[in-house]
Amino acid sequence: MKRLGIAEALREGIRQEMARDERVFCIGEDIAIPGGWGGAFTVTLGLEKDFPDRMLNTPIAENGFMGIACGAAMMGLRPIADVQYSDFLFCAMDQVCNNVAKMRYMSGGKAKVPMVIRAPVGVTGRGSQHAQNMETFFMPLQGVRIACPATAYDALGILRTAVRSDDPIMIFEHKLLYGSKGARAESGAFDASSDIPDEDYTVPIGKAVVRKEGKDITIIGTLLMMHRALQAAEQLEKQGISAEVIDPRWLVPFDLETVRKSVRKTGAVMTVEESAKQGGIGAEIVATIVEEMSDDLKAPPIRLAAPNTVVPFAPPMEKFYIPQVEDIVDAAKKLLN
Amino acid sequence: MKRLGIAEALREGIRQEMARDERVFCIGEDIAIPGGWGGAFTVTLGLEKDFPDRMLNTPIAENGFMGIACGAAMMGLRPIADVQYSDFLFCAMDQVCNNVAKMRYMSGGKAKVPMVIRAPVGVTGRGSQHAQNMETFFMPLQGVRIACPATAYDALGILRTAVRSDDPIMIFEHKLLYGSKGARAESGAFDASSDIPDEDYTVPIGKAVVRKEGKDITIIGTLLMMHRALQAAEQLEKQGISAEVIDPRWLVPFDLETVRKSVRKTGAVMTVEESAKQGGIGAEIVATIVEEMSDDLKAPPIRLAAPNTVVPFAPPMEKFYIPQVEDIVDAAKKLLN
Amino acid sequence: MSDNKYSLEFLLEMYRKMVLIRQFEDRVKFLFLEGIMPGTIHQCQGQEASAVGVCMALNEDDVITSTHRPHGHAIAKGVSIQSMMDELFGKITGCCKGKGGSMHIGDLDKGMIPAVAIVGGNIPLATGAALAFKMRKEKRVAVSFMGDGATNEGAFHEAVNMGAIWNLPVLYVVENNLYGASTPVGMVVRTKNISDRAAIYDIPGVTVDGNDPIAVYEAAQEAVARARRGEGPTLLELMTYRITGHSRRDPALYQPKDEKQRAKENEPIGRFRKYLVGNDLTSADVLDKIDAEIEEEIEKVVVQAQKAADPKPEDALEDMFVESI
Amino acid sequence: MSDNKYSLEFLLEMYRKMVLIRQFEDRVKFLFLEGIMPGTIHQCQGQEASAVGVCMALNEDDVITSTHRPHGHAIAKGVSIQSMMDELFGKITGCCKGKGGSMHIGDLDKGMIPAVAIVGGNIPLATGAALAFKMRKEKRVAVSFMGDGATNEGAFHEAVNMGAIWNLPVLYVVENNLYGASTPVGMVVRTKNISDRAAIYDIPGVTVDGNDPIAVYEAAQEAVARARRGEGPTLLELMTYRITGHSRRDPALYQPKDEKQRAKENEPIGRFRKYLVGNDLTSADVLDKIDAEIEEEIEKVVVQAQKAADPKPEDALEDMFVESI
Ligand SMILES: Cc1ncc(C[n+]2csc(CCOP(=O)(O)OP(=O)(O)O)c2C)c(N)n1
Ligand SMILES: Cc1ncc(C[n+]2csc(CCOP(=O)(O)OP(=O)(O)O)c2C)c(N)n1
Ligand SMILES: [Mg+2]
Ligand SMILES: [Mg+2]
Repeated sequence: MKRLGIAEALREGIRQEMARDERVFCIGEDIAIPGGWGGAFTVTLGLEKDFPDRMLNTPIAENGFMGIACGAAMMGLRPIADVQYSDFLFCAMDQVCNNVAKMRYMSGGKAKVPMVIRAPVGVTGRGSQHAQNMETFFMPLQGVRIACPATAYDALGILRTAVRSDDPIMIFEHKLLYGSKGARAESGAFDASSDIPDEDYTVPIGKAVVRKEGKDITIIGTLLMMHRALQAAEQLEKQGISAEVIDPRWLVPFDLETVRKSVRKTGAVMTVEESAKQGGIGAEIVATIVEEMSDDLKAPPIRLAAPNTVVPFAPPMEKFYIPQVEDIVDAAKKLLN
Repeated sequence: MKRLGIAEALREGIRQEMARDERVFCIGEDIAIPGGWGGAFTVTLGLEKDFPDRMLNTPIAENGFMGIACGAAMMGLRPIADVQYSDFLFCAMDQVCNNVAKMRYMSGGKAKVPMVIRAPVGVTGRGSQHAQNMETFFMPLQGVRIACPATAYDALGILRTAVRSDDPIMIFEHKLLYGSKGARAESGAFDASSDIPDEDYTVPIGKAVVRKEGKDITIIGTLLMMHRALQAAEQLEKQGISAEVIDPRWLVPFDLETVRKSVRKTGAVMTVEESAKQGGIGAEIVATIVEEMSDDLKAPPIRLAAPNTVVPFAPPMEKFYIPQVEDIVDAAKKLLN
Repeated sequence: MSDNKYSLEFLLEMYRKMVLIRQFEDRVKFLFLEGIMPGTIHQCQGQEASAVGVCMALNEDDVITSTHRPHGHAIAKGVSIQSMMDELFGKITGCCKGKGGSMHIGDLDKGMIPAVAIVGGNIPLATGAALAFKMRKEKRVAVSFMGDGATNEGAFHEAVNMGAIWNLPVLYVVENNLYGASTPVGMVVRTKNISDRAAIYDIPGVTVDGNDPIAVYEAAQEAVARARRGEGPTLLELMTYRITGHSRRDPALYQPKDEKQRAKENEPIGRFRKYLVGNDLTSADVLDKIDAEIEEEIEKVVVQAQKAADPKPEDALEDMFVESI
Repeated sequence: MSDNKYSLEFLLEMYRKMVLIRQFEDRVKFLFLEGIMPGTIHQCQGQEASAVGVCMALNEDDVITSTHRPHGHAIAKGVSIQSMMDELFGKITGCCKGKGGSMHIGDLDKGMIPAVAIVGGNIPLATGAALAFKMRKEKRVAVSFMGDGATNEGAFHEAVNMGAIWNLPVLYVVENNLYGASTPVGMVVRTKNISDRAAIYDIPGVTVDGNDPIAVYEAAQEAVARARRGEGPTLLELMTYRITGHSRRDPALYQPKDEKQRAKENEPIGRFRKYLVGNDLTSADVLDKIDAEIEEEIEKVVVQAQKAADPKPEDALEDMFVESI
């Protein structure tokens, strides 16, 4: 058992998986330059010392290297491809959406694409092109699975699951959750470290977790918003409202059963997300809940989200853009009235 | 007054706008090759004769020419950029999502990007990489407006609106609605022609239209699904169910008022869409309706959509994938029970 | 053409494969125009020599990737024409179980990754396959077939650059048929040869008569050998011409008549026949017999394909993931 | 460096601009390290000569696009340093009203499109601006600044190809500082010079000492003249070095010590001082005075920026569209 932040947990996971299975390799920009940073957020720091032939530093060419990873995966390797900021996935959409996601289906089930894509998300003072919660944009995509680990425990467990899976899995990580010390200290960084068991555990695909039990309202959120929801739940508790906080961990497939159990109990549900409301993750979750469990609902579900704007830079506007703990508290109270 | 199909109506509109305003130009692949096809679906056929200097045939380089169009638009021109199939927008996501959509906001309102993007959508026997209803993927994007004209009247009116707008507007057109004759005849093609007035009319941004009035249920769908909804409404009528069919025409901004009026009357609402349910357009519409007008709802809204799979090729599977008229009828009846 | 260093068996195999492709394509075109076959097609009549010449330089366990125009490559690489015809008809017995269709033909068991219909999109895949071979120290080679038009896509630049800097065993084979869809290559590329593009990646670039299967074969062999020796990629430009429309129903009016005429005279099969017969390597009768055998073979394939079972509608739900949850 | 054909005024202007950039950057770095300034930064200390040399060859109504590292280009093109400093502080008076931040600095009134933080993403934009100039028959020129790393992105290839085939008045200016983030250029580009890449587009490619503002100016002037004559783009590679970290807090340990040392000795401002004083074109005193004036100017700018008003939180909702519905 040891205490690790998300960046360290991921690094540990990658190291273990590479040691366990020589088909695993990492590919991305600046991931393994001696004297460098181990990618944009230190996750792969130093791994080139252990695996000099399996840490591939690429040119700045996201579409190219995602396609290369896809080709290598089809030939039986197990690439872990990362982009420095999830926003850069826009450059690689063709390969990810048209090839990685579809190769298996198009081949009638013959091809396998055992590939992991890692991408940091979150609104973090860098302006609108380094801020997008790109998991939202992949919700309509068929053929990939999507994970959003909010704790170091989950990050490691999900990483293991993803590397071992025969299917393509995208892991969206949050910049403010990697760790709150050293090179990763950021204004707003949040401690998401966990006690990591020594055993080789995994986090099963599509399994949500109830982070806090409650009986009055169900709050669903991932990544940073999950942590804000937990803080809001604490405050609500003080005000006599018992909130249950669900961390889906996987957006695709989505664990409807865990939500159903909760909604049966609370009858009220809200989603919280960091990107714009329009076409957001909350839309899918709310629409599904309404279709599937309307009998259990005492009030219409609400979506708390960012406004429908591009992400602004200046701190006061940025703060306004991202749902804050107080916003969650207020919305929950409004919903219960 | 004359009768035109969508392809001719768009051609007419582009021709008129180019004649009216010399800042307007077209850019795309194979759009103006003598002896060629006028793009993949004949929309720009022959325009190079009238405007030899303003019809730009590009190399196959979607990201590049979308960015070029964006740069030209910022300098005051008014590009109409098209991709041959909307699927190829995945190649151009970076320019569309990171630049076209954000330039104005990032510049604090100084930049203007008066640009039109045209893209054919629809599942039409071409396999999974020429089949995607890409409008879905742009729903989370902030900074562009999204239109889906289902008739020739609307196609022309929206085209004019889009060209004259100072903001970026994406027009998603349906392959099976371009026309049902000659080079555009396709199996499954549907006559979407209209009587086109001689006046210079436009279709205002964000205004939906009620295609058929009804009092029992509201059905919302765009493009081909709108036509299927109309056919379903006819059948329902015979079975004593009065369906109101709304064609939003614009997905962004969405005309909630027209929907509200309808739902007040019917109390029941369903969406129909051609792509996978997960993260679809129906999700956004349903979630919004639930938040905004739950008091008027007699039953939870439902989303009729394709299953959560990649688009298959073989006709029986393809037919299974796309919502059919009977599926709409069945779903409507189920909703009303 | 080259001198007499190949066995007759080899040359007839070359001939047979080219004719198999031609007849397959002609028959498919007919089925389309008759309205019997669903979907859309992009065909390679006139470009048979490049597919055959390159693939005959490959081993069975080498891998190719292809484009929206994949039939010739698939046949040359050994994908069963029955499974291809079945796929075109959307049958469950198709090489992609009816899920792919014409533009995604492929069969991993035969060393062909499902074709990619996004222009340029297959180039990174082949590069990635080559990366896998290199990392596993296998002596296999990957080939990316592409059109002239594809070399203007960013994907080309990104992938070839990585193939080069990592010295991967990959061939970038450009079938320059002078058009990208309806667009003449001279309108979108300024240099004389597309193979000139190799220089900026510091890899060899070669332009070859793509309608001469032996010339193609020899150039491919050299590039394959180089790749197997660990010396990295080659950009091979094969000059050819599409003597059919770009896709279903394209009358190709953008191609000048005299150019078309010259191209027909230069099409690889007729030329190869002349070479074989003219040099007394074989007789017209022998070749005609091959033609007739293939005709029969294809006839059978079509009959069987039409009889084959359709997938069930709900089969659409299968084959999404390896692991079901 | 070149001989004495420039007026002292011109040379001092060159010097002044480079020092303005350097001091702006140094001051901003300090403000960041102090934790006073929000966001993140990519700075251009050591690369001042390229920004200044190129922009001095431009007219006011010419247009530039820039990257994640845009401060130098903005200052060289004439964007007000007050509006830039305000933007970095996220103030409503910033050149993007606080909506852009460091990576999106720009001012269309000064001929600078908001900078694009997606590597390579600005290259098509500059090409498109040039297209507009050409279509309107204006004699204006567009410049795309980019790093060495950007030339590996597909966007580079696609845009430069179109710039070339359409003969657009655009300069592709590659500031080759030997690293893309932490990655040495030799790891990701195989040819000796990035300017070699010009050949495949059939446009001129030139490599110049990017730390010599006069050499840069002259190369840019020639390319600009060519562009204005309607003869199309030039790829200009300017050899330089970043003598600061890639971004906030980067100690740049991946840069070898001796390389860093040599680079410091070769940095453009010190070199230019030596040139000016060594050739008796001016005295160290004159230059020191310029330095001091700039220091004062920047001090004022910082004070004013800190006093400037923050945007209101709800201002986030503005500036999405020109037309409100
Ligand atoms: C990214 C993308 N853009 C456009 C198309 C439409 N399209 C299909 S084939 C083709 C032309 C391809 O030309 P080339 O690469 O020379 O191959 P050829 O068709 O000549 O074999 C085009 C533009 C596409 N499939 N993918
Ligand atoms: C598409 C994309 N990929 C990756 C990054 C992250 N990133 C920012 S700057 C940079 C290095 C850029 O190198 P170069 O083009 O040489 O410019 P320099 O930083 O040296 O000025 C990288 C990889 C990015 N911003 N955009
Ligand atoms: Mg071609
Ligand atoms: Mg650099």
